[in-house]
Amino acid sequence: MIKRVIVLLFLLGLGLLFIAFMQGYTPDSELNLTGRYYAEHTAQDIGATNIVTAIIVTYRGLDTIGEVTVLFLTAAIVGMLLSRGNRKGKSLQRELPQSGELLTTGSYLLVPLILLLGAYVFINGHLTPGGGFQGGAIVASAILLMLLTDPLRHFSHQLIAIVESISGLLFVIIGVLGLFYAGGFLDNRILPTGELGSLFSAGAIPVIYSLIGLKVGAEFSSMLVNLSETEDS
Amino acid sequence: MVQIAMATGFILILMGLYGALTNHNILRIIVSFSVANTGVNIILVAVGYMHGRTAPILNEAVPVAEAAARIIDPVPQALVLTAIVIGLGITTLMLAFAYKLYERKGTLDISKFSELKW
Amino acid sequence: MVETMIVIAAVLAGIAFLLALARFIKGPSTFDRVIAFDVLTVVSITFIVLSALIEERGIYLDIALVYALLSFLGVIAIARYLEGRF
Amino acid sequence: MTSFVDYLGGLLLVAGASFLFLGGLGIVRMPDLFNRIQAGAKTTTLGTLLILLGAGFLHPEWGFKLLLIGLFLLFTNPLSSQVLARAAHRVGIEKSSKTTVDMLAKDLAKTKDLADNGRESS
Amino acid sequence: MQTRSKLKKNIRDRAVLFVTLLLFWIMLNGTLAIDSLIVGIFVSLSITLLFCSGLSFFTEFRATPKAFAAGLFYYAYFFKELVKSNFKLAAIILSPSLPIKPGIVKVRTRLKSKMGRLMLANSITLTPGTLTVELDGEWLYVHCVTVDSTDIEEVTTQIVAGFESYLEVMYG
Amino acid sequence: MNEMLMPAVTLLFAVAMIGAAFVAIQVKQISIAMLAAGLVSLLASVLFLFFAAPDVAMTEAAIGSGLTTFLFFFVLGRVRGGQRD
Repeated sequence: MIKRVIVLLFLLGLGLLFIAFMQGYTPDSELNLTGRYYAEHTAQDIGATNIVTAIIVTYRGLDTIGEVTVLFLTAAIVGMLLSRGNRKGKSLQRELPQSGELLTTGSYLLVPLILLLGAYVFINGHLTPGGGFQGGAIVASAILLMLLTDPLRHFSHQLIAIVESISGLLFVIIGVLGLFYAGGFLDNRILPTGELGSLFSAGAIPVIYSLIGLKVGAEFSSMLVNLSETEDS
Repeated sequence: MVQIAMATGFILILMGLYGALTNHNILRIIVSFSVANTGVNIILVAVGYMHGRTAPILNEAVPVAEAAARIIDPVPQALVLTAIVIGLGITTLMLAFAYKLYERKGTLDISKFSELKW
Repeated sequence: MVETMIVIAAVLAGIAFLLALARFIKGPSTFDRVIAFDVLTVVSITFIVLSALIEERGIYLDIALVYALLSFLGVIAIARYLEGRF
Repeated sequence: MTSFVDYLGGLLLVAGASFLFLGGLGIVRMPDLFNRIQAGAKTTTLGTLLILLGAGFLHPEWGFKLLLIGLFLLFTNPLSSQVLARAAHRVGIEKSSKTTVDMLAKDLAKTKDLADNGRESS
Repeated sequence: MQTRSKLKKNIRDRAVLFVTLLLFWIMLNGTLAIDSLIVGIFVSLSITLLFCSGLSFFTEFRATPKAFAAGLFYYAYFFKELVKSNFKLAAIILSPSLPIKPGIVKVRTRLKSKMGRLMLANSITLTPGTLTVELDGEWLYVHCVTVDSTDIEEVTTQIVAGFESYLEVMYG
Repeated sequence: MNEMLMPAVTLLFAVAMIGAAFVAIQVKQISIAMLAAGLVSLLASVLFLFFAAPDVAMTEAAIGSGLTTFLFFFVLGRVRGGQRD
């Protein structure tokens, strides 16, 4: 009981702080300096129409490398934690109810479409909303649909690992190429900037974002597959 | 409009913290954390919003010349985008640890885990 | 005139949204809540399309696309769990 | 300047939204789970399709995307309802007292009996 | 001999899937520009090769003019049925006494191909008032809001026959 | 009239999110709490779209719709039967 009172008091204090913050807050009517710089220079310098993509891939490209690394570490830790259940031939002996014919057929119909949508999202990252992270999550959703249809389905861990590491390696190599042939690490102007608004524009951004998409999709997929292959306790 | 979203975000944070602090089940704590996480993201997006402006994507609707006067601040959006992806990774990690703990101890009640209490 | 019609459509969809929300909060069994969840996501697609109409930006439809293709995954996952398959 | 096509689009929007409203009403009023799936998850499909059509009339240049949204909706929505109904029937959720006949439960019981008998005799 | 025909069918399925994916890609992009077309061919090809058991809308479709005509008529019939049954259900929901008589009935289908059966079940589910609960061999279990009769043949003609006559021509 | 529409719809979604969050932390069965958490994240994605952030909205929709819900329910299914709620 005393604990609950302490929690409530703490939350009350936090709420008062929030209210004070909200009363003092006035929305900006103009872009601040950073935002104005990005808005005015992205189209000429980078050639991408989606400014958020330009920020994530080029202006703040190092942060993205860090983020992808954090995701990779997470996937690796999940795999390590649950690796006990991966002994071959022994996993999942219990009987599962059949998944109906309709769901099986429907998933065979929908999985290619979901993969196609994922590819569309990460290839068009510089023109439309979306990009590597979204596309990777959509690709992983396709894997999830397969898992939901047939939990005993075997996924090749090797294929996932190969896709993951090759795309990560290419990502870093492209970054280093930017160091030699353009302004700096992860500069996108190693390829021509192209015409604003067409698919082959914005230099290396579509390539880099596709690689990020493949990498993120492989990481999420490996998390899902590792989780679903654990033994029933 | 901004005020509505900010209030919602703050209320979600408070509710999530309340749930995380008062529950005993680890899974429920993780659920409360995910609610609070969403609240933080909403506040960050609401801070970047400006009335009467549109999304930071340039096409026929927003020509390059008037971009600075028509779009909203793109920096908070880039921050939130990475935050959401990392949030999923963290949730997965927490769930994996919860599963492992359950396998070891056979319970998910945190008041039963007494090794680290003094 | 068209604006008025959009407002009327938004009001009607909003009432549907509130009714489904009531079923979600009240719903006696978990299955009832899952149906309310399904209806809420479908009504959300309507709101996305309406907001694209109001802001006059076609790119917002990409989110509706993702919603239409992925929102059923959650329902299927829950149905699998309730069937006892995990 | 609103033309005839714009009026048609607006009317289609309102019609679709009224079907959505009916779906919401049905989900509250119907007595048991299967009927709620029928009323809630089905009328909303037509409602959303009509709204997409109306948006297509108002902005013809969005046509392809709207068509794709409708197509995906036509394939994912029945799938989820069907999986949900199947799971509900397997769990044996309570049906309303007005239910007249349930041939699936009868047939499931019959096949189960047959399997039990076969096991005993062999 | 048999393996060869199987291989032929397999290659045909893959080709159909590839063409369908390319069509969807063009619709998603909304342009016929050469660069997006090249990328689309590459993406569709890799999905087709990686995901072997994929199906598409036209996998078992018979490529005859008759089948295309049946497809058009099928969609016309389907939308007519959709609107009609929506109004029927709307009348039920809006009436204060809620005149329903629900039940699960059993109907028979003659369709053999996977896509045809999926389309049939989806059509039945999408028309309000009927909901496919289970598909088991040739039997479909359908939940109806108002059950008129419990005789299998009669219900079959009532619910299934309309869709089936078109789908049979399309998919066989 | 059109000026009032977007704030009204935002308010609608805000109320729905708070209601879902209330269900998430208050309800007895844990499965419903997880479902409500998934609903909060799906509604948040629409709210992001209203605040002119389509990139964020798409991320939240792609992640919140399938992956998070599946992970929660998967782990819940594996540990079910070992405890009270």
